[in-house]
Amino acid sequence: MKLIATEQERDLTDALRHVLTTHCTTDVVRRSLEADAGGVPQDLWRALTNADVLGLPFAEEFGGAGGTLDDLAVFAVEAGRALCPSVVLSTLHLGLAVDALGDDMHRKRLLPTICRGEVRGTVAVNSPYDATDVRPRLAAEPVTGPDGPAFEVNGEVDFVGDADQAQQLLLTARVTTYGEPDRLIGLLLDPASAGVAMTPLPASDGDRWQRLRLDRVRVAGADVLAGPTGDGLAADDVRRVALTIRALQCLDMVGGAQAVLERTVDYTTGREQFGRPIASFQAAQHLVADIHIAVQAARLAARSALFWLGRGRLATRETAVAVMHASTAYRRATLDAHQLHGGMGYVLETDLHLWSERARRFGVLGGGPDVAGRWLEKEIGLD
Amino acid sequence: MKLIATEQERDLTDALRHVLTTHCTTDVVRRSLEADAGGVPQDLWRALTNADVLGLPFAEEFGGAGGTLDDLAVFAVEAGRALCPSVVLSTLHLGLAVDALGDDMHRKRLLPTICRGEVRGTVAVNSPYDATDVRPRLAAEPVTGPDGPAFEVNGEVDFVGDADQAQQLLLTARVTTYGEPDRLIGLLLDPASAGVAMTPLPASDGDRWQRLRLDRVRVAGADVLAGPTGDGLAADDVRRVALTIRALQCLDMVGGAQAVLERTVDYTTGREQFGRPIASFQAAQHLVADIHIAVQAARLAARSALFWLGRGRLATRETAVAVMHASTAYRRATLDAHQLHGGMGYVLETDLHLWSERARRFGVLGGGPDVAGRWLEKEIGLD
Amino acid sequence: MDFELDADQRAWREEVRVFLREHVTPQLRAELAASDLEVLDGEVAAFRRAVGEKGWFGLNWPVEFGGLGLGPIRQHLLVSEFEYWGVPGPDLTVTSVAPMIMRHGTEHNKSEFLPPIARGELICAVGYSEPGAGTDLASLRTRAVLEGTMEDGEWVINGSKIWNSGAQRSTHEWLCVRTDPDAPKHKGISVIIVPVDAPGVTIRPLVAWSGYRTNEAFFDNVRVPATNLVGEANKGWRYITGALDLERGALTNAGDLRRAVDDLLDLARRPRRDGVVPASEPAVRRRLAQLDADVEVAKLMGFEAASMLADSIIPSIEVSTEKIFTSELRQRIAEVALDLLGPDGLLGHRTPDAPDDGRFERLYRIAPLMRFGAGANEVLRDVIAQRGHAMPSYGR
Amino acid sequence: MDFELDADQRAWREEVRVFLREHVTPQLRAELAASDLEVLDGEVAAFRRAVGEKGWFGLNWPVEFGGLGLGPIRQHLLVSEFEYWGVPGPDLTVTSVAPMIMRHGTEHNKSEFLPPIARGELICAVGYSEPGAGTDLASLRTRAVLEGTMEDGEWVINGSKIWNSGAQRSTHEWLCVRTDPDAPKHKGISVIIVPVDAPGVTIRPLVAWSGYRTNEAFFDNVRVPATNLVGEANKGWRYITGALDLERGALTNAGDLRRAVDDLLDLARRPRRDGVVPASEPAVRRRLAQLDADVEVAKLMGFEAASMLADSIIPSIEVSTEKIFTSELRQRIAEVALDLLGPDGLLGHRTPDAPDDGRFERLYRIAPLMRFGAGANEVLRDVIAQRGHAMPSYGR
Repeated sequence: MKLIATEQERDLTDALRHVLTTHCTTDVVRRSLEADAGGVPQDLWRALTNADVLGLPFAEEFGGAGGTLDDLAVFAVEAGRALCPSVVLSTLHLGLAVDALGDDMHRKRLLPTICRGEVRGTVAVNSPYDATDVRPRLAAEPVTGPDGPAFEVNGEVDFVGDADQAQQLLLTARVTTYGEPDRLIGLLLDPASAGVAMTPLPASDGDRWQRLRLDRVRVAGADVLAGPTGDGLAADDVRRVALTIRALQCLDMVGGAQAVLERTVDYTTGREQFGRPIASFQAAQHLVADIHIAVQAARLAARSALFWLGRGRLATRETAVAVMHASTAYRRATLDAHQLHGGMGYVLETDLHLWSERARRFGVLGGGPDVAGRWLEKEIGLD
Repeated sequence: MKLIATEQERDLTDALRHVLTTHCTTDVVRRSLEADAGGVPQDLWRALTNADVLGLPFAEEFGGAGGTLDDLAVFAVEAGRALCPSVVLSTLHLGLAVDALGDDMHRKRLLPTICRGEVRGTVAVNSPYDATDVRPRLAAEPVTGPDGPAFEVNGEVDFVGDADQAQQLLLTARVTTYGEPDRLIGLLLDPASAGVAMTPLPASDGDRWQRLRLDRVRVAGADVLAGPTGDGLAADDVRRVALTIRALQCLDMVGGAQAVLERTVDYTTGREQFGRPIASFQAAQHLVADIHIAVQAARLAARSALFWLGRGRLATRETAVAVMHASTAYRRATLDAHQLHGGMGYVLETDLHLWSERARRFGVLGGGPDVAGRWLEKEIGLD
Repeated sequence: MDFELDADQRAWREEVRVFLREHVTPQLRAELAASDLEVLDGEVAAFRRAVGEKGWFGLNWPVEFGGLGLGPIRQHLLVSEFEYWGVPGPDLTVTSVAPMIMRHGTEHNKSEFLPPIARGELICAVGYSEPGAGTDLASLRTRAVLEGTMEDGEWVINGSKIWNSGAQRSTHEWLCVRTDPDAPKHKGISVIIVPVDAPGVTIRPLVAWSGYRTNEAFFDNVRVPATNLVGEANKGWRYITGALDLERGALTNAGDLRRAVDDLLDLARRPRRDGVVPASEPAVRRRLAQLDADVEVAKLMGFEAASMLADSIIPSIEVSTEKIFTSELRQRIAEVALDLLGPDGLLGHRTPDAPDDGRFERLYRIAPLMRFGAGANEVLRDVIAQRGHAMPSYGR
Repeated sequence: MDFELDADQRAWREEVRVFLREHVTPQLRAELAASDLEVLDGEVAAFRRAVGEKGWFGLNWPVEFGGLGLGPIRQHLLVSEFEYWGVPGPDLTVTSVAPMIMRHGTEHNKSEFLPPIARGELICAVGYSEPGAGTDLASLRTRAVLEGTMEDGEWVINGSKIWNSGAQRSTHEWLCVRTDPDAPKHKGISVIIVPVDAPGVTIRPLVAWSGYRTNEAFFDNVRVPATNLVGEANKGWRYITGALDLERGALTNAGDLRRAVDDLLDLARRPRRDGVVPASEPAVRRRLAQLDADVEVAKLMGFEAASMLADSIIPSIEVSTEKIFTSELRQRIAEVALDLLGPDGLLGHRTPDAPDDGRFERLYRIAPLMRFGAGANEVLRDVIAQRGHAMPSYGR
């Protein structure tokens, strides 16, 4: 990823923006949030699949477009602009997690179905309060079943996004064996499996997380991700997946803040108060300039984080910087956009609140600026 | 003290402002800071004495003007406006401390000389980093001398303001007696006494604190403040003196910030850029409005703190609120004044920096916003 | 007023608290939590009647108009308590509209409108803004034309209003109209009181992000008696700005902020869904302490404004200062809540798993209104600079 | 440029570091600490000569003008390192004046001025602002009148300049003058290069709060050859704004900020005079982490601008953004230092007891200049809104 967009990157941006502008209007976004709508509309899903979005970062041998995390970064920004429904992102996260934590058998089984848009999925491998906290919430016990070795899994996982729409979840569990160190394993799970109970947690934006309760859920050996040597996943590998998701969310926030900035400039330029456009007031201009500066800072920080994550670094420090800037920038952009829109941005029918909700959701999920500040303290040796 | 100034308060304000405008010009302030100037000029000292400033809060029986701490609050604001040299304030603090911590013998001996302007003094009863920390830095050992019981005192005290100009210091020491609890005592000390060594600590504003080193300094029993029962001062009584001084400094900051606000409005109103007064730019107006709001907040908080301290409360919470607001307001006022003045406020000859220096000195001495934040956390049960 | 309440003021506050302890029942709390003020004949209505019976809607009105004449400090203390308890107190009709009628209304206005207002029976929605005009009220275009004489004629009204909050719960509109289209824009404005149930009035709901309902109101050949004109024709701008000043003053009471910080302090000491106690994180403690410091200042600002009113000084710059300070503080409280609660703070208002019933989630959505509404903070900053410090107008 | 330096760029940075390790001697550090740049023929001068010998003053100049032609990214990396080490690198003469001569100067200008600039022998003070005009440069009133012809005549100059920084260390003035008093204010301006030792030039020191010396410069019938005119007469406004853009770009390098935060992190881990280690306080740690996050962003902003220049894009909005961001960050670094050091942070610069020789005490005083200087942040915010987002001018 270059600091300045290359022509190729600009072309990808244009193409993705075209798809989303056409198929992911705010009407579509609103409908996807309605409780009985069944999530993201088929039309959008199909368009994204056709545009290779769901295979963007995956190798061609697994049915992907052969792109990189940098290409996915371009999509993340556009998704943020257009408020792309989160199940699209969650499904991509699932693919990334399988790609990073699974073996070729898992990749071959799952990635092609994701790339073809046949599967919706989601990932819950870290605390929703802190992306660096990958201690598993579930306990898995080795059992032997009719089909060979398997695990029986128990416990609760909170705040699993899009689980109600997913056919495939990736969770983590701890395996405790007497006399051995605990192991961390990944589990591919169909949420419709026996023993899985879901309780919806309605979010402020109308979307629903799920609280998952697993009661003696049987997971077959083929659905277990146990690392290259089979004795468990390295915590830092899981953490890199969690931070990659968080960094992608930062780019989503950058795209969203940018969209809000543009909406606000347009609105204030077209709207007169006291006989002149609101945009001609220096106070309005300085609010816009401050949003511009914050978004620019967030954009660079988020791209830098994803750049390093894409090159195999854990990049906790860069992700911390990205979260601190992106969460703050998006929050300020939306709140000051409300200020500049006045009542016209405050009523639901004018859509601005859709970005405001996304700003606060992505602002804190996996750790907001305070949490990221703690990561950074540790990284620079201040603890 | 009323929330709204009474006529009497306004009269006192006018009178004090008149004295200071006449005798405490910025030229006088600058001269008092020069290393070889010997501190505050006689002329100013005399004018303040004649205006009863040095006796303002003390009872008539001790030669005072019979005023209250509320009256001293009025002076503190005016002193801050005019950047009144700190030895004036230190001498008043000495009087307040003797009044609060001494007995009538001490009051009779010292207060009249302070009220008549014959003595300059200073107080160091708390950590310069934290006004609520009154653990003494000196150790006193009871001895019997030719004139009866006395103490021999050893140790170092850092950052003693105006000690080089003072004839009278009030310090505190710990008395350790085997088998008894430690006692906290006050010491009245002539800095010219044998065994007292001073090392100047030059401050950013050109003024000098002193580091005092006491080596077997003999303090006579009559110069010891040991509380009503003779077995030591209560820590909270000392702390109340320290917080009263801190609250008065908050009012000083309020007065200073107010002066800076007015200078800035005057400057920007008279000065044109791009063919119109700087003051007519909305960005300039909003900086001024923000200073106004911050100063207003600081003023109410500081007055409230002093109100409660004057009525016998320890008022740690109110003082914390005052410090958090006043330190921040003065700092923002001066830094934004520099922004609005541009180069014309940045060269030494235009005086603005005198307030900027005072803002940072009083901003942190005895504890700035971060330290006061810790006090407040404790007060609201967050520790 | 002193920095400390005197014995009378303390006794008054205690009287208010005794009343609230008695009347703020679990049923009232439940109705407010579930429906805000939208249940027209339920617990809120009963509570309002009880307040009316105490005479507290006219608490600050002169005795000659049926008020208690208790003055602005008592009023301030009462409103602070009501806000702290989260129950509706004297509303705009009582605190803004009625004083304007007293000050500028005709004798007919006073006798017709003040008694039912005092009883809590006449409630006004305020019709200022129009679609397309925003904060610039004076550019309003709703027309009223007099047919017949001022004694027995009728005003015929056509136009529309926006942000017509509470119209669905109101009996009347305090409506600003243009009565002289040829006069300069501030000079041809009048205020007319219009029954909401008059033929030709249509109310269309608009739902705000906060969940509150506001409205658009349409006036299509609406006819009201000529005597419903408040005061004199074409002098309405004065009445509007006077009412707005009072409204702004009423908005700056810090009671709800003190309550929000107290609630947040409680919440921060309780475990989240992940078991973590937010207050165990030092950075959270510091941010909470800052909020506490700020809300204490907001309280003092409210005392100051009340003191000035008690001394017959109009606290215009002070009220602008308070309005900016409190509205930005409210937003910061909501932001701190979001940060310390993490995902818990995103659980929706009125959903069972949300901490404190999602009160802080909602506060985040409520807060923006106070920054841009009732005089946008930018406009009020101009006021502080230009009226408070005589800085030159930049020609707005 | 990537988010990561490539092998060539890393090798270049290492070359610069090797140079600095060799030439930044304790003697040079001592002289800078004691006297800034004011010793005219000491360690700083020797260091400058060594930089000149490397050809690094002309690092970014085209080869045809005697430069190394190494491009903006190398330039950026070099300046970042120099700033991090706290030593003077290529100055305004090299980075702003010379490029304008290359772009707009006459052949005579180029041959006369560029070679001595490249050797570090010709150093310009920049004469823009005049007493009473501030940021509004175009209203300048210093006059230059041509006597004789452009070939062998002389300019006669009268007027005065303010904020004429470094004049006491310069050989020449890059002087903006009005050559056509009847033209519109931006159209009658020219730039003339004036030797500081020309008769009639008087330099009067002005001392800033930061301790730095700047100057007023007075021109009383100063005569210089007509050929000292840069480029064409009355086209100076373009040259000035071009040079200012370059100056602003040069100012936004974050090397000094990275160093300041690194130094502050060190300081925070050492006991103060009262024995307390500031970093033991959690609120301090959080503020330091925020500074670290911000300085990392500032570094990326610098990389971005250099990348754009390398792609022949003028980063005008980007440079305004960076300038605001870095200047406000610098002030915040100084504020955090003050708060965490407490009274220690008030001990004066260059006094023995001051921590880190009072570097942060001084930074507090240096920082304001960067906010109002080189385009006040308010003006640059207007630029971002109006040029970056096409918001309408409000008629400045």
